[in-house]
Amino acid sequence: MFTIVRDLIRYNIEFAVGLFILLLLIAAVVLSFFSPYPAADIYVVPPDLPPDAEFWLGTTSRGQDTFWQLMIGLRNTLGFGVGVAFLSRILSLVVGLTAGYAGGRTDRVLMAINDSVMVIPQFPILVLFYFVLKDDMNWLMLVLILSALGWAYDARLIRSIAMSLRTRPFTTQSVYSGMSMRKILVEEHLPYVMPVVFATTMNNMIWSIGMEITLSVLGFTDVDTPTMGQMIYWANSHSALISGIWWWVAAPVGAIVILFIGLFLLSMSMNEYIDPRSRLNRMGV
Amino acid sequence: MTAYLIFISRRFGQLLLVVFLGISATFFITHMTPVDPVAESITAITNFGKADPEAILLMRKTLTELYGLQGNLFEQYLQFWSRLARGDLGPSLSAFPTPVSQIILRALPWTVGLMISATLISFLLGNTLGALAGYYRNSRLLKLAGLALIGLQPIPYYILAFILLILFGYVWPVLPITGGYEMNADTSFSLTLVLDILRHSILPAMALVMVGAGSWLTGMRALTSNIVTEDYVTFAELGGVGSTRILRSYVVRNALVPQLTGLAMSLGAIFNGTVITEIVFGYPGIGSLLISAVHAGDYSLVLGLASLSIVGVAIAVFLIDILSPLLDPRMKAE
Amino acid sequence: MPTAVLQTPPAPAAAEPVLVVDRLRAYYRTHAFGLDRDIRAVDDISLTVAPGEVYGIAGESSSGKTTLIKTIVGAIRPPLAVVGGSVRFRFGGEIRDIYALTPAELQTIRWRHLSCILQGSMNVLNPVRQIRHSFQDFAFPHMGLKPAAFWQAVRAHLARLDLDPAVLDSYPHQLSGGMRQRTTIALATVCTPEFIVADEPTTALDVIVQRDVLTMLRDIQRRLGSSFLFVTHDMSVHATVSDRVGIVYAGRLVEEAETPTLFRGALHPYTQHLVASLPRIGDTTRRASLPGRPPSLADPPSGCRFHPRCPLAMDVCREKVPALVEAAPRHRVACFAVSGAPS
Amino acid sequence: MRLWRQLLAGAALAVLAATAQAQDISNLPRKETVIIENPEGTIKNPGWFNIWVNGGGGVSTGLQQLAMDTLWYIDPDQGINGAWYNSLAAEKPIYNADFTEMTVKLRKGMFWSDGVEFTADDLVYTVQTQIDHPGMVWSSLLAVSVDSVKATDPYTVVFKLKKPNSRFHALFTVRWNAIWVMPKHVFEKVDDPLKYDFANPVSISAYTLKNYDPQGKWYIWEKRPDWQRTPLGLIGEPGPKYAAYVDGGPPDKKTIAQLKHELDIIHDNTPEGMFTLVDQSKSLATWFKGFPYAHPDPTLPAVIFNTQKAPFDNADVRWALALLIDIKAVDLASYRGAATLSAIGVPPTGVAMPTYQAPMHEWLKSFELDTGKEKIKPYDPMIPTEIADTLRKQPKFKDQIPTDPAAIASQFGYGWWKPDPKAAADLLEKAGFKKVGGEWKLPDGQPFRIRLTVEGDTRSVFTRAGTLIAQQWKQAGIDAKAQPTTNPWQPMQAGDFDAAIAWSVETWGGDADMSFFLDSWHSSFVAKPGDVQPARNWQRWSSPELDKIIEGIRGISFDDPKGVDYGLEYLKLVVKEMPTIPMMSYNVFTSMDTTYWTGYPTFPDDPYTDPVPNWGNSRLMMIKLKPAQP
Repeated sequence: MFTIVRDLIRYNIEFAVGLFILLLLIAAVVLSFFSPYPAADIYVVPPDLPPDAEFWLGTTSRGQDTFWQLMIGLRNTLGFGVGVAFLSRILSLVVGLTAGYAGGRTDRVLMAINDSVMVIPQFPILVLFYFVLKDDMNWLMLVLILSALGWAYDARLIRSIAMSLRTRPFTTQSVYSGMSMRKILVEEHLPYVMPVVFATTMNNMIWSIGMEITLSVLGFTDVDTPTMGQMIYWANSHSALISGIWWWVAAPVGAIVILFIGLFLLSMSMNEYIDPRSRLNRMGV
Repeated sequence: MTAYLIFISRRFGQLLLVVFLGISATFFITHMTPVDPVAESITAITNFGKADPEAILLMRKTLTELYGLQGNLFEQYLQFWSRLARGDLGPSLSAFPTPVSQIILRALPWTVGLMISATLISFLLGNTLGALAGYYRNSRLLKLAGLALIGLQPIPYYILAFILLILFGYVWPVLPITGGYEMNADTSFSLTLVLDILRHSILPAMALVMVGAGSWLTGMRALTSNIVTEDYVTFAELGGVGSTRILRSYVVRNALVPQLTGLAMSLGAIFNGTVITEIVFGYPGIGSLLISAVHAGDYSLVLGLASLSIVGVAIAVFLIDILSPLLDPRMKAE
Repeated sequence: MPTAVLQTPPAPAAAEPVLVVDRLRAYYRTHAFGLDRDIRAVDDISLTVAPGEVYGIAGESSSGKTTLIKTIVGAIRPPLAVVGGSVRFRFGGEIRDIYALTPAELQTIRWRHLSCILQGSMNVLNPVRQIRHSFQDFAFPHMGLKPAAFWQAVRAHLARLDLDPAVLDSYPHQLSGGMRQRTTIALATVCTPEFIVADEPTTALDVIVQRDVLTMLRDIQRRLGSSFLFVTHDMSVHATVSDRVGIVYAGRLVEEAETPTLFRGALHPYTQHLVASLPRIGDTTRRASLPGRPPSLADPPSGCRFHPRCPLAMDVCREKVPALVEAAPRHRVACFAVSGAPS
Repeated sequence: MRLWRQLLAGAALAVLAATAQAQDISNLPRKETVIIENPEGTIKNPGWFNIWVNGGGGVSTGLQQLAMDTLWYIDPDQGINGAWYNSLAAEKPIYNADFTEMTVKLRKGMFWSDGVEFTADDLVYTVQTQIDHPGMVWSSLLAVSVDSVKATDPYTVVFKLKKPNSRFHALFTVRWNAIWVMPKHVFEKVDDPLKYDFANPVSISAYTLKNYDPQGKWYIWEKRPDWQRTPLGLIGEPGPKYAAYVDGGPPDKKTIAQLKHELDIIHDNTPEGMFTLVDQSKSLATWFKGFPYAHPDPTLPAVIFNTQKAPFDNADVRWALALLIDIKAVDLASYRGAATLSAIGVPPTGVAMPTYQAPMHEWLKSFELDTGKEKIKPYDPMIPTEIADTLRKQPKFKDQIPTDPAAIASQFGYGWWKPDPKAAADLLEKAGFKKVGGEWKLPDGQPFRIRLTVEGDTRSVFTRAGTLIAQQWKQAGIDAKAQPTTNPWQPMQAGDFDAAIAWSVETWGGDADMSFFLDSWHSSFVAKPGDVQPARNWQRWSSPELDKIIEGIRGISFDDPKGVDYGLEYLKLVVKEMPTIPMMSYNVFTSMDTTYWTGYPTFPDDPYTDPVPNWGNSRLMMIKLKPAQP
C-alpha cells in the first residue's frame, strides 16, 4: 500500500497534485478546531478589512475573520459533501448492481422504488422539508435528506453497466464456477463500475454542495452552521459582490473550486489504478 | 417482438405506479407544511392596510370555505386525485380563482425552451470533450479544456451567473441582463422578437452550460477510458480503421447508452425549472413560480408543478428503458 | 476478385522471405503504481517467414508469444516499447520496415497486406453494431471497390467459407463462439492479404469447432497462398497446421525447425518436453511433467533462461546465454547441451 | 460532433446578432418614461387587475398608485397641500354626534378613463358589492361596521354604522392603501365579481394601463389625455408620459441597473447596495442627502415577544432582555448605522418626531426602573451622538454625518436604553431566574431558551439585527438563537414563537392619530393561546390601562387634540411594560436616479411624500417629477 502511494506520488502528477490539495483541506479542517473566534459570533473584528498580514483573507462586513470562517466553513461543507456522497453511493451501488445483475422481478421492484425516488422533484421537497422541520433543519438532517434523494439516478447508471456486464463471458464463467452472487458482484462487477462510481461521487458532491449553497442563498438553511453556502449567503445579503468586499466571495468560491479540482484529479488517477483493464493490470505478458 | 411488447406494457405499468407513488408522496409532504394559505392570503391583504381584528376573523372563515380547505387530509387527497383524473389541477390558492394549469402554462414554454437548449448544448459539449479526452489521453489541450470545465462546474451557480451578469451587462454591456424580451416588446411573432428572445436567452443559457457541461465531461471521460482498452478497439486499430471512425462508431457508440440515460433524465428534470437563473436574470419560468407557491402555501400550485416534473422524469425514464435494448443489442428486453 | 484468388499459386519455399524479423527486442517499461522495471517480453528474436508458409510459434502462456505478435504487427502502445531490432515485410516486391512507416502508410498496409485474427473472439467485434459494419470499416477502404461490387465480393467470400451471408445482419452476441471466430477469419481474409497473423485462433473453442476452424484456416491459406504467423500453445494444433515451428521460452526463441523435424527430432530439452507431453495412441507411460514454472520476465534467470527447470543444466548454462545456432539445415537451436559449451 | 459544431456556430451568430442590436431596455421614449421598481417582483397572475379580490395579480404594479383612487389620503410626510388631503371626497368626513353615521361629500367632474363620470353610485356599489361577496378583500372590514349605505344625491353618500366608530373614514383613507372605489358601470355587467379579472382596468386616476408583461415582470402606464378630470390631476400635471413598474431582481442587480440608468427608482436595497450607489453614482437622489440616506417609514421594527408564553409574560424578563441589547452594535450590524433609533412605541418619523418623540425624550431622561435591588435610569440620550461619532470616523462617510444635535436627532433618533447587564441580572433574579455556571435557568430549573424569529433573505437587515441580538443574549448566558424564516407573520399569527423581529406598530406618519394600529391592540381582540391572532397585536399583550386608552380614543373624533394626550399615555405605558422592544424606524433604502427625472422628495428641502414607490401615496411624485433632459 505504502509503496503504491509513494509511486503514485512519484510517477502520477495528477495524483500528487490531488493528494496535495486533499492534505491542504485536511489541514484546514484540523486548523478549524483552533479558530480563535466562536464560529457563529459576529463583530469580533473590525469589518470590511481587505486581506493583509493580520487578516490573511480580510474580514467580512459582519466583523468576522474571513480566513477562520473559511476554515470552519470548509470543515462543515466537506463533511457535508462526503457524508451525502458516501451514504448515497452505498445505496446506489447496492441497488444498481443487484438490480442489474438479478434482473427479472427483483430488478422491477428495485427500479420501481428507484424511479419513484428519482421522479420526486428534489428542490420543492427540500424547501418544503425546511418549512416542516424549521429549527430541526440542521446540517445533519440535510445530509440525510440529500442522501435519501441523491442515490437513485446513479443507481440507474450503475444498473445499466451491470446489465451489460452480466452478458460478458466472465460473468457466465464465474456463475458456472459456482460463485455466490455477492462474490460476483463485489469481486467481478464492482471493479468495472468503480471508475463510474468515482465520477458520480464527484458529481454527487457537486450536486449536494451546490444544493446546500442554493438553499443557503435562498435562506433555507441553518444560519448558525457556517458552510460555504452560509458564507455566500451572508456575503450576498451584504452585497459583497458590488460593494467591493470581493474577498468575502472569492474565498469560498476559490476554496470550492480547488476542492473539486483536487477531487477530480484524485478520481482520475484512481481510475488508472483501479480499472481492471487499464494497461497496468494487463501487463501479465 | 411480442416479448418486447410485453416488456413495454410491463414497463408502462411501472411508469403509472411510479407516477402515482411520486405524486402521492409529494401530496403528503406538501400538506405537512405549516404554511397556511388562508393566513398567507390574509397577510397579503392586511399587512399594509387597515386591519380590523374582528373583520380578519370573519375573513378567515370565508376564505377557508372559498378555497375548499375544509375536510381532513385524506378527504382532500381523494378529492385531489378525482380532480386530477379529470385532468383538472384545481384553482390556485394564492391566485384564486385562476386555474393552476393556466398559471403554469403561461411560464412553462420559457423554462422548456431555455432548459432544453441549454441541456442539449452542455450534453454535446461535455460528451464530445469527454470522449476526446478519454481517447486521446495525453493531449495537453484536452486536459486543459477538461480542467477548465471541471473548474467552472463547482462554482456556485448564483455567483457564476452574477459574474456573467456584471461582465456582459455592466463592464462590457452587450447583453440584456433581465427578462425574456425587452420591455413593452410587441409579442406577436416576428424576426425581431425571435432575435430579441434569443438575445435575452444568451446569458442564462451560457451560465447553465458552463456549470452543466463539466459533469457530462467527467462521466464520458471515465466511460471512454474504459472502452478504449476493449479488444474490439484494439482489433479495429489493427484493422487500420481510421481513428475518428473508431472514436465515433466504436468508443462513443458504446459509451452512449449510459450517457443517453443521463440525458433523458436531465431532459425530464427540466420541469424543476431553474430558480436561480430566473432570480438572477429575471428570466420567466416555473422555478420562481414554485418558490412563491411554496411560500404562499399554495398546495395546488406546488402539486401542479411537482406533478408536471414527476410525469416528465417518469416518462424520460420509461423511454430510456424501452429504448436502451435498441441502443445496446446485448441488453435483452427485461 | 474470386478468380484472382483461385489463380494465386502456392509460393515456392525458396522465394524471398515475406517477413524478416531481425534481433527484435521489445520490453514493457513501467514506471508507476509500485512497479518500476523492464519486462523483457521479446528478447533478441530473429526469424523469417517465406511466402505461402505457415510459421507456428509455440510456448507456454506468458512466454512472450502475444507480445511478439503485437510487436510484429506494430500494435505498440506504452508501456510496451521496441528497444532494438527491426521487422521488415515484403509486400508486392517492396520492403516495408514496419517501424519506419508513418501511421498513414501503416494504415494502408493493414488488412490489404497484413491482417490478423485475435484471441478471444468474444470481444473483438463491436458489440453494438451489426457485423456488416465491421466489414464496411475494415475491408471497404482497402479494396477500392464500388459498394455494390464490394458487398458482392464479401458475400462470395462468405459463401466460399460456407458462411451464411445472414451473419452480416446479426450482432456478435447472437453468434456462437465458433461462428464468431469463423466470421472473424472471414473478415481477416476478405482482402486476400499476403500475411496473416493468427493469435490463438482456436483457443476457447470446443474440439469439434476447433477442427472446423483449423481446416477452414488451412484451406483458405492454400487458396490465398498467404503466409501465416500462427501462434498457439497447443502443439497438436501446430502439428496439423504449421509448416515450420519456432519455440519461444521466456521471451527468447529457443528452437526452430520444420514441423516434422521438430516433432521427430526435437533438440532442445524444453521442446522435447513439449513434444513428449503430446498424447499418442497406444502410449500408456506417465508424462513426466516439467518441474518449476515459467520464469518472471521482470528478472529472468541468468544465462540460459531455462536452466532452473532444465534436466541437462550445466554450470555454463547459469553464466552464459546460448546463441541460436544452426544445428542442422533449417533447424536452429539455442542450447549448450546441443551445440556444446563455448571454449 | 458535427452537430455540436453547428450549434456552437449558431450560438456565435446569435451573439453577433445580439450585440449588433441597440441596448435599450424598452422601446419606450426613455426621456418620457420613469422606470420604478415594484417590490412585488414577478407577478404570479399578471392578467389579474381586480384589486378587490386577492387573485395573485399585483397591487403595487402601478395599479394602486396610478389607476386607483378613493376618498382621502394621509401622507406619511408633508404632502403637497398638507399631509391629509381630499381625493375623491370634496371635504373631510362628517360624523354625527355618536359616530354612528358618516356622510361623504364627493367631488364633481371626476371621470373614469372610459369617459363615464364618477358618482355616489360607484361608492355605494363599492361598499354594497363587497359586503355581498364575502370573498372580496375589504368585504369583512365593511361587513362588520356598515349597517347600510345610500346615496342621498349623486355627490353625497351616507353610511349608517352598526356601532359607534369615530375612525370609520380610515377605511377610505390611503396609508399605503385603502378601500379603492369600483367602477359600477364595469362590474355590474359581470355576473361574478369574484371571478372577474378586470382586464384593461378602467382608471379613475391620471394614468391608464398601456401594456403589461404576460410574464408579470413589467407594467406600463400612460398619462391620460384627460388627466385634469382626475383627483391627481387637480393637484397638478403629471410629468412622466409613461410610468413603468418593473421587477427589480436581487439587490445587487437593481444597483447595477440604476448605475446603468435603467432603473430610476429602487424601492429598497441593502445598506451596502445604497452605499455603493452613493459612492459610484453621479446622478443619485436620496431622502436624506447624507447618511443614513434611507426613508424612515412610519413602521416600527421591534423585538416582539409572545407575551402569552412564559417567561415572556413577565415585564421584568422583557425589560432584562431589553437591557442586554447593545443597540449601537445592533444598529451598526443591521443598518450599518443608517437607522433612526426609537426607544418608544411610535416610529421616529413624520409628525411623530415633534408630537411624541421630542416630549417623550424629556420624560424618558427622568424615567426610573425598579430592578428589585435598586432604581436605575435606563435611558441614554447620548447613544445617537455616539453612533454619529463612530460613523464620522469612517472616511467614506466623514463629511456626511451631521454635528448639529437637531439633525442628529432627526436622522439617528433621540436616544435608547443603555446596556446594563447588572440591572438585567437583577431583574431576572427578581423574576425567579437563577444563573448556574454562567447559564440562566428558569425558576423551574429549565434553561432559558429563546428562539428569535427573523425574516430570511427578504429583509436581510432584520436578520442581521436578530442574529446580533441573539448573540448578545447568548453572551449573557441565555440559550438564544436567531431563526430565519421566509415569513415571520406565519408563526406570529399562530402564536408559535418566542420572540420575533417584526413590527406591530404602524402609524399614519403624517397624522398623530394612533388608532390606525392601536385599536387592534384592544384586549377583546387577543386570541387564546394556540388560536390565530389577527393583526396587529402579535405580542398578544393587553392591559386594562391600555384598553382604557383605546376606548378613550374611540370616543373622540380623529382631529381632537386629546388624541395626542392619549398617545403619550400609551407610550408611557408600553415603556413601563415593554411588551415589545422598539428599536428603530423601518429605514427603506430608496434611491432615485436623476439622469432622466428630477423633483424627487427629499428631506429637509422638499419632503412632500414618501418616495418608497409601492405606497399608494407615492403617486404625488408624478406631479413633482420634471424631465432632466430637454
